[in-house]
Amino acid sequence: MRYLPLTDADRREMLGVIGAKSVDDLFRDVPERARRAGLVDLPKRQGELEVERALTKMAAKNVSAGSVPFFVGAGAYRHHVPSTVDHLIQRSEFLTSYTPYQPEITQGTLQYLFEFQTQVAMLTGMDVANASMYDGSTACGEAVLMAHRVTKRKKAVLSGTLHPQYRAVVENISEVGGYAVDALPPAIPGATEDIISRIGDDTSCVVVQGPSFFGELVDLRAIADAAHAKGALLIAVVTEVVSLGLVTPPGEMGADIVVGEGQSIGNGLNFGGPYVGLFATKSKYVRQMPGRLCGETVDAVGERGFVLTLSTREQHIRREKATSNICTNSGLCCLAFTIHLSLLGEDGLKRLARINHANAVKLADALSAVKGVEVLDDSFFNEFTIRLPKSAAGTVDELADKGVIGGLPVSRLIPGNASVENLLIVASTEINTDEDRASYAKALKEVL
Amino acid sequence: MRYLPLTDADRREMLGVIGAKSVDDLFRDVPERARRAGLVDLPKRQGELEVERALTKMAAKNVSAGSVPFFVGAGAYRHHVPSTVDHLIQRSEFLTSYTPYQPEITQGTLQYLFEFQTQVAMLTGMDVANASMYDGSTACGEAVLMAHRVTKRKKAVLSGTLHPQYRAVVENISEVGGYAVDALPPAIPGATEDIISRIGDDTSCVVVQGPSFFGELVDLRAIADAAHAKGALLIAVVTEVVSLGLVTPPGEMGADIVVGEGQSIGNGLNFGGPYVGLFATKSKYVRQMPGRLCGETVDAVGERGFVLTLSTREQHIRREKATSNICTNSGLCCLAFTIHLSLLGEDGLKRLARINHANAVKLADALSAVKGVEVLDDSFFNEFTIRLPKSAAGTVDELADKGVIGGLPVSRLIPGNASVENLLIVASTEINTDEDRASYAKALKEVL
Amino acid sequence: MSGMNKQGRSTTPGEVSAASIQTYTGNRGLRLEEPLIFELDNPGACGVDLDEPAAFASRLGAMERKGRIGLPGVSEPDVMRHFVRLSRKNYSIDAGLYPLGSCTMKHNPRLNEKMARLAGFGDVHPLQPQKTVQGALELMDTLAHWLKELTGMPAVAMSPKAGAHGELCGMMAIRAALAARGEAATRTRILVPESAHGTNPATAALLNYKVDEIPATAEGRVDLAAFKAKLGPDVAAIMLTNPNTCGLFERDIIDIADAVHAAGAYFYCDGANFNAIVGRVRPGDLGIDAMHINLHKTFSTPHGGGGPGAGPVVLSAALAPFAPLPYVVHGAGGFAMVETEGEAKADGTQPFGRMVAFHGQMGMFVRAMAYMMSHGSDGLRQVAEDAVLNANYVLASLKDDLSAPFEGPCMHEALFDDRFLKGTGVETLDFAKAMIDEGYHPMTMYFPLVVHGALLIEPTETESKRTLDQFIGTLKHLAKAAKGNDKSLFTGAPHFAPRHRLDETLAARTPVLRWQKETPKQAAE
Amino acid sequence: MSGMNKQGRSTTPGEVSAASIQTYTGNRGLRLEEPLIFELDNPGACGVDLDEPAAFASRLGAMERKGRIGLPGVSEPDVMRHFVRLSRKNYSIDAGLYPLGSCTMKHNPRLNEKMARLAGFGDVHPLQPQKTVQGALELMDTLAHWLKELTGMPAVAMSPKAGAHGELCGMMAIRAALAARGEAATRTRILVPESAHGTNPATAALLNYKVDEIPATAEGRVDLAAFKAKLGPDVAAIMLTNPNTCGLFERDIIDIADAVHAAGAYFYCDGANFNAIVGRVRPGDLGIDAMHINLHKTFSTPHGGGGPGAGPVVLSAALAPFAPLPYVVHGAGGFAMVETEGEAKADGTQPFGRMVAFHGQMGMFVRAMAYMMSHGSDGLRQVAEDAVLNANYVLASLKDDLSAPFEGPCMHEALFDDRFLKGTGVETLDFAKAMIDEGYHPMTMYFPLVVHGALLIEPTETESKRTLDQFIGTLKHLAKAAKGNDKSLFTGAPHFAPRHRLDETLAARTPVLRWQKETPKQAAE
Ligand SMILES: Cc1ncc(COP(=O)(O)O)c(C=O)c1O
Ligand SMILES: Cc1ncc(COP(=O)(O)O)c(C=O)c1O
Repeated sequence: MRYLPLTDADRREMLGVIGAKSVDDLFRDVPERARRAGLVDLPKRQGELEVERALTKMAAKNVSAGSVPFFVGAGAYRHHVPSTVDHLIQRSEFLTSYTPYQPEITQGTLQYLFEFQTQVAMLTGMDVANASMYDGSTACGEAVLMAHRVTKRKKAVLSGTLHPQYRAVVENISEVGGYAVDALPPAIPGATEDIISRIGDDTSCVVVQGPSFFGELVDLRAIADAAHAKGALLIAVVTEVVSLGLVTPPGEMGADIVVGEGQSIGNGLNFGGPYVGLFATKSKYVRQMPGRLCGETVDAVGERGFVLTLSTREQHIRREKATSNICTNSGLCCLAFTIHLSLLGEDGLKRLARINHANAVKLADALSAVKGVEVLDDSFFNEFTIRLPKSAAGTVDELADKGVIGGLPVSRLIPGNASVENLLIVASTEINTDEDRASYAKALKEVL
Repeated sequence: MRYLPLTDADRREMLGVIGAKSVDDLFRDVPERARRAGLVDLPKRQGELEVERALTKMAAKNVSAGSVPFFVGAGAYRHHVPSTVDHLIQRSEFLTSYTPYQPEITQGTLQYLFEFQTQVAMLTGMDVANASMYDGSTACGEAVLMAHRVTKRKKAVLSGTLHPQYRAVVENISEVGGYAVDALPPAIPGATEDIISRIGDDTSCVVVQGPSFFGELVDLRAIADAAHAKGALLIAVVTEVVSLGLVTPPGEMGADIVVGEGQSIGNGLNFGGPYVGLFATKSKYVRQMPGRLCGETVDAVGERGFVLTLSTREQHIRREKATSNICTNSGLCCLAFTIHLSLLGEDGLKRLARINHANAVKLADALSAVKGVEVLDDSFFNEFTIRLPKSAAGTVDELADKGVIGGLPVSRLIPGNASVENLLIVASTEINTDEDRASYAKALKEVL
Repeated sequence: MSGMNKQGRSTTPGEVSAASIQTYTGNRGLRLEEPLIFELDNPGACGVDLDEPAAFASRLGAMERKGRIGLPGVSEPDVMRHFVRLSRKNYSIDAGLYPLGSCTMKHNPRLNEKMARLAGFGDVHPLQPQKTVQGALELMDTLAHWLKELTGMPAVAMSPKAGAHGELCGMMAIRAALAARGEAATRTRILVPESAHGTNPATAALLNYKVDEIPATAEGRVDLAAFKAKLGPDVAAIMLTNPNTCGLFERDIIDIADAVHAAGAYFYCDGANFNAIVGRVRPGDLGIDAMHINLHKTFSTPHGGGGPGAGPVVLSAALAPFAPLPYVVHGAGGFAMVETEGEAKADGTQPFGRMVAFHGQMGMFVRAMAYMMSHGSDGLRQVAEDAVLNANYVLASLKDDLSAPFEGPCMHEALFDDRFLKGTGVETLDFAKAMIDEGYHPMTMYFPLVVHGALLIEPTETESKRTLDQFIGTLKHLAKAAKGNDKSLFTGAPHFAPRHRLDETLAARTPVLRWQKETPKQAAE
Repeated sequence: MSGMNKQGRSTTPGEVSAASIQTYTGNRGLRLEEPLIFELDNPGACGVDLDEPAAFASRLGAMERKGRIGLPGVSEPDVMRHFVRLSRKNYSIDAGLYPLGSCTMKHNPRLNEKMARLAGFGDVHPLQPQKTVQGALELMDTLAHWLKELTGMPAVAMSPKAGAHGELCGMMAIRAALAARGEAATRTRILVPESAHGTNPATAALLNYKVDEIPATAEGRVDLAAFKAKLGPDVAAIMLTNPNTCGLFERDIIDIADAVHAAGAYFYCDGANFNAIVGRVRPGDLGIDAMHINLHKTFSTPHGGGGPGAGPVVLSAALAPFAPLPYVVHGAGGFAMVETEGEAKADGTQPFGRMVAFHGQMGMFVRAMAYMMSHGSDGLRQVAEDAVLNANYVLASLKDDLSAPFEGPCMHEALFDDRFLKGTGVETLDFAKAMIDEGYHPMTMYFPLVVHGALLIEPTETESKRTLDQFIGTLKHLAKAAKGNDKSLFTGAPHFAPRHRLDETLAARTPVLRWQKETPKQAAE
């Protein structure tokens, strides 16, 4: 087998050194009745050509986003990732190294993590950020737990702006932890959500997403003030991190913790993962943060270097007293994020964000020109919600048959709610052309 | 522009240091009337996304070999190249380094060239090989010139087994150099070529290809003896290097110089280039060889290392007295070759060659079962010639319309020769499945 | 024994003087220094070309960001060089042996990378219509089938994002099963061996469980009697690693399982070490109820400097109904993803909830699938055998030079302790850092906690005998040097790495966790 | 000036003692030794999985290979590690400045690599039916159009495989044109400046021409008077590099062209240095008849450790009809490749023959096309301007520290000579090797031959001012050290590279050009 360097001759020789008769001998601690003599019932080894052929065939059964006019967002966005990014993250030294436990020979990883933390802090307008969580939704769950630790309270108030699957993740972790969740109904654009009245003296945190699940921009200032007045923290959620190139960052609006999904920068859609969870907060809360942190220091001869630090928050040191059980995180996705954002820089990110916004405005114009279609969002970044004259799920299905992937029917994530039945969330990033939008409008007209 | 690091501020500051008013100032040595004020008439800069879109569209207009049952060979072969190869050759340190003129910081390149030379020598059964030529055809031209230098004669005899475009290259370089070429007619399988009678006292070399352009295996022994008897060299040409895993190498049959196309190992089809020319010979002729050579040595503390050597054969030292004008060669393609062959190793190469041969035999069986089709080659490796009941060019065209790329009509390379009009050269490598062969036989039956 | 024909000549004066040479740039040949990306800022430079959109009516309302973000402007060539230089400061499996115990640092085939990048896998959105992602669902379903076959378990939850997340998932399933029996409130204790990985107790704590440590025997295994004594009606589960973190197979595992079940509790197995037994032992045959599988260990998805991973959890029949959303089903009309409670109900399951947005680590699934298909049932069994053989070879070869706390045979990793360094003045850490100079990544140190100064070596099956022989020779050499009171190799090691030993105390005492344009400290310098 | 916050602390004893430490493995931290692939042979190991074909009747006749080839058996992980380790011994543009004069080592965008790997370009056969490769032909045609526009020339031969091959092609076209006039036999002399690259005289010699050297002026340019004196009815052509290899624009180039043409000869221009003028000066406006363009220089296709490149040749109207086979035409039915003399005749051309099998370096064409489209007309002009600006900045900054033989402004490269080292005991080569320790690839040395101890620096336009400033600072530092009689930096340099200075004399005296299983020498050891 091509990945296995030992030959039969090697195996014999090594068994001799060990003093074992056979490999079976080495498995003698396995209870007899659990030792399997034969092979499991699966196909046998295959060469590269055969594996490639089979998987390529499977992949071809999917409609890839790049092959059609494509308008789905809702927490994962198709952006153009420069070729430099994918080249660099495949370098052996990045791809095949472990968590940087030996800093002398992992300065490469450590330095990019330090850069990542800085970039995330800058984007969110916060003091510090960690070296990543699994994704936005789990980061959100961790943020709620952290708020409970900081405030020593046990109840989270979740805005209806929050992505329904993020809400589900928070509810799940809260339930097993014995924490309360007060979740508001979906914040369908148009109506204003009164979240402030839900904040009480037992509220540990308020969780608000902006741009909202429905695409709307959300001003956090009043909510932050109200939360702080009650001794609660404001957790801001950002699922489209490119928006931070154009939209006021949560840190400037009083957020105490900002969590986000970083996939949009540097990472592909990948059918949902791996993505990269962003987690930023204020300096004063840093010792309550989950996840790895990389810090600056010097070496024995005074040269600047980087190390993992404040590990006493982490499971490998603190075990059941750790701030989280996270171990493996999203290292390589951070790297992709950091490289892409380095390429963009200040000017590039801002321009990219403006292009996204311009494209979404053009899409809103194109779709609202279709009879029966209404754009609900007053303000938005690159995504918004439209009301259709009929079921959104059915419409998306019909659009797919016409070769247009038209967005997310809200009912897919919020089932059994009549008020969202006809709502469709659509996104337009820099990848969409005028032609794409025209195809969409045309197809939509046809199916309505 | 993303590839240009200077900003306008940088430019101003640098002009100040230089003491120039403007960049125009730096171009003042250009004759006035040749200075262009405006831009040339071409499109302006574009982002990655736009370039990628345009080129992807262009690429999509081609039928890629992997997307259809594919049977063309004739000097370029579609083999499966392991993913490791393409990953490794893209490593910055290989891809973006220059010719190893500073051996202390290019040992990576030098060592693989040394390994490449060894592999080529082993495959061909020769003493030494150089660090590559552009491709097989130019290597063939260089071999003829080298034979002239060695023998101090001026006439090459070219067998009809030789690829017609190789012949054209030899004829071209011979003509301008003032050398004679005696080229035999196409060696269509079935008839025996009498090349020995063409060897005279003025013959510098005999050039024979095996497997021949038509796929036939060629026993060189008698030709070698005859050539040597007249003081001429035997140049053997191999266009399908995988054949050397299964077929007696030219070095064991008396060849003095072996040239070949190395594309089959490690390198893709690339519509004809870049490929990698192999060049091997006997030790005694090494100082007459063209191209770079890498040799073993030691460094100042006695550690083994590698350097470019015997450079006094080359243009940068010897100028008009050099053995060739070659400078840039096929470095990275050598690397691909060396990696792929390292993966294959002794067992892998031999098995790959057997698979190729088996597939070609199966194809011959499948096609000869089609009425009116005759396989001409008595012996072959992975390629052979069939005679059709009608024009091969027209047949290939019709097959293409049915989604089968069926081979090379000999008339494309040897036009205006009635005896080859109906001949088609077909190849089958490890990439072809039984299904591919069945599709071919079926389509062929339909169009004949 | 460098393998090169070093001719034993003594070093020239040129080399000896090298240490005294200070370069102007701080570089040393191919060892290149590199500032932070922020320090490369050249305003106006940019690594992308994007056209400013034509004028349009903004829909941002009052929410437009004002002022600078602070991101540096750097051209593409400079960004490329920055990260290439950083990469060159890293060790990697591709460069050499990386024998981190418990981490299974095996070869990462590039075929897997290529497959994960097929547009049909890499460029599909988790929420596009299911009929447009039938191949993706098929891949998930196929991978699930392989995992179930290999473990002998009836179900698998695919969405967990890593091992620890899988632990959380498995424990949540256990909690849900207990809740369904009405025992969630009464079963509040989790038994965890001392030798457990930190994620085990941390996971239990996240569920508000009380962690109760089980002691180990002198043989490095669970003390069966002590364990049984701890069982009771308030025990929710045991979390046991098998093979355990000492690299040993828990001989009594079936008895343990029986006892756990008899006590009405569940058996969570930490499957991080599945590599040792894949294809030879099926956890389902051991009585396990839940086990996560680190695809980034056993199934070779790359570690990527810390992640991403994937931690699918196989589940027993008792726990299967409680598996979280989403999951894939295969019906007449093709594959479908069950994403909501309503759909689950119709499907007859009772998911405990959702671990994560979307469906899990698809990119890792593709890689793992390519890896599994490449090996096949025969190759995977060979994986376990060679992994165990390699570890035992290291153990047998070094047990007289280092000190081994437990008897062999071991499974996939060989555990040593620091008794052999006693009295030498060389610390475990010094020993490890000297390995860096020799061109190796050190083994896992100070874990598991059950032995003093642990040195846990996991070679994996993708290392050749030749590599192991050089490694063994090196460790013998270092052990001999340490015992011979030659501290020169250890004091101040590593001598040849991009950095000398780093001041971790300083880092923790005054944390500098991000770059700042001008910190007072920097300004003062 | 390492850019890092080195705090000026003195090195610890640990570091000072490093030089005396000999590692067991021969490795030094991340500097890893690696044997030859043949020395890794482990018979039975294999890096591919291929199934033995089912039994079949061989058609090999008596031609089956017997015996071992001698190739080593190595698993995939070991092959991967072997080449990764080798790579790490190389310098590269991606790691740092690579200022090799005449080589135009600029940034190689990975977009180009990606585009060249699209199946529609990378996986098409040169001889599949033309109707199935319309996109490939379109790409060649589009690239040809760009090259013609940029050079102001009416035709281009695309097939040459590199610069030297392009020279051959251009000179063959000239010879064909002369032959068409009946002057091939009488025009036997080629004028080549002393400063020419070695390929120029070597090319002329391949065509059996007599090479006649034109002297240079004290200003580093062609001596116009001497040149005119050499013209005569036996002159076939001049081969002139412009900008020339001293990095200077040939001011009299139009006069030269006029004189050449008046003498009935042709003007071949070596276009290796086109990067200096692309978008600003069109060779067609200078009276040039043929010029090769190194796509691997000006248009950024990667050098790949020595190749592959591509050397298309633009041709004047006088030479265009003689361009070699094949070439692309665009008719009503789409694109077509003219491959045979018959087709060419029908097309009204008289190709001189064929340079190569198939159609040239398609892989390089795609990369160059992506590069050109990315820059556009505006970006390409900026390329020339920034390349020239960077070179002049280096020249101006260093002319008082090193010694410059000629007055500026220079074009894309700055030429220095070794007068500044006179009397220091430091040789040009020592100086260059000390640069390696500082983290730089040295500049081109000892070329061009017209100045003594030439140091030819071509920074290219993809280097930032920051990089140049550090480079300039380093050279000033080294020059000062040399002049200050501090030889420690130079003697025995490089000190920090993977190898010390290599014995080239030994290599040439007793050539060892391949590995042998057992050479008598090795056996004796
Ligand atoms: C024994 C053990 N359990 C659990 C884990 C946690 O897995 P992950 O890092 O994937 O979260 C690890 C990882 O190091 C481990 O070694
Ligand atoms: C001035 C000059 N002419 C010609 C060449 C030859 O080009 P190539 O190496 O592409 O054959 C070179 C390459 O180094 C060169 O610098």
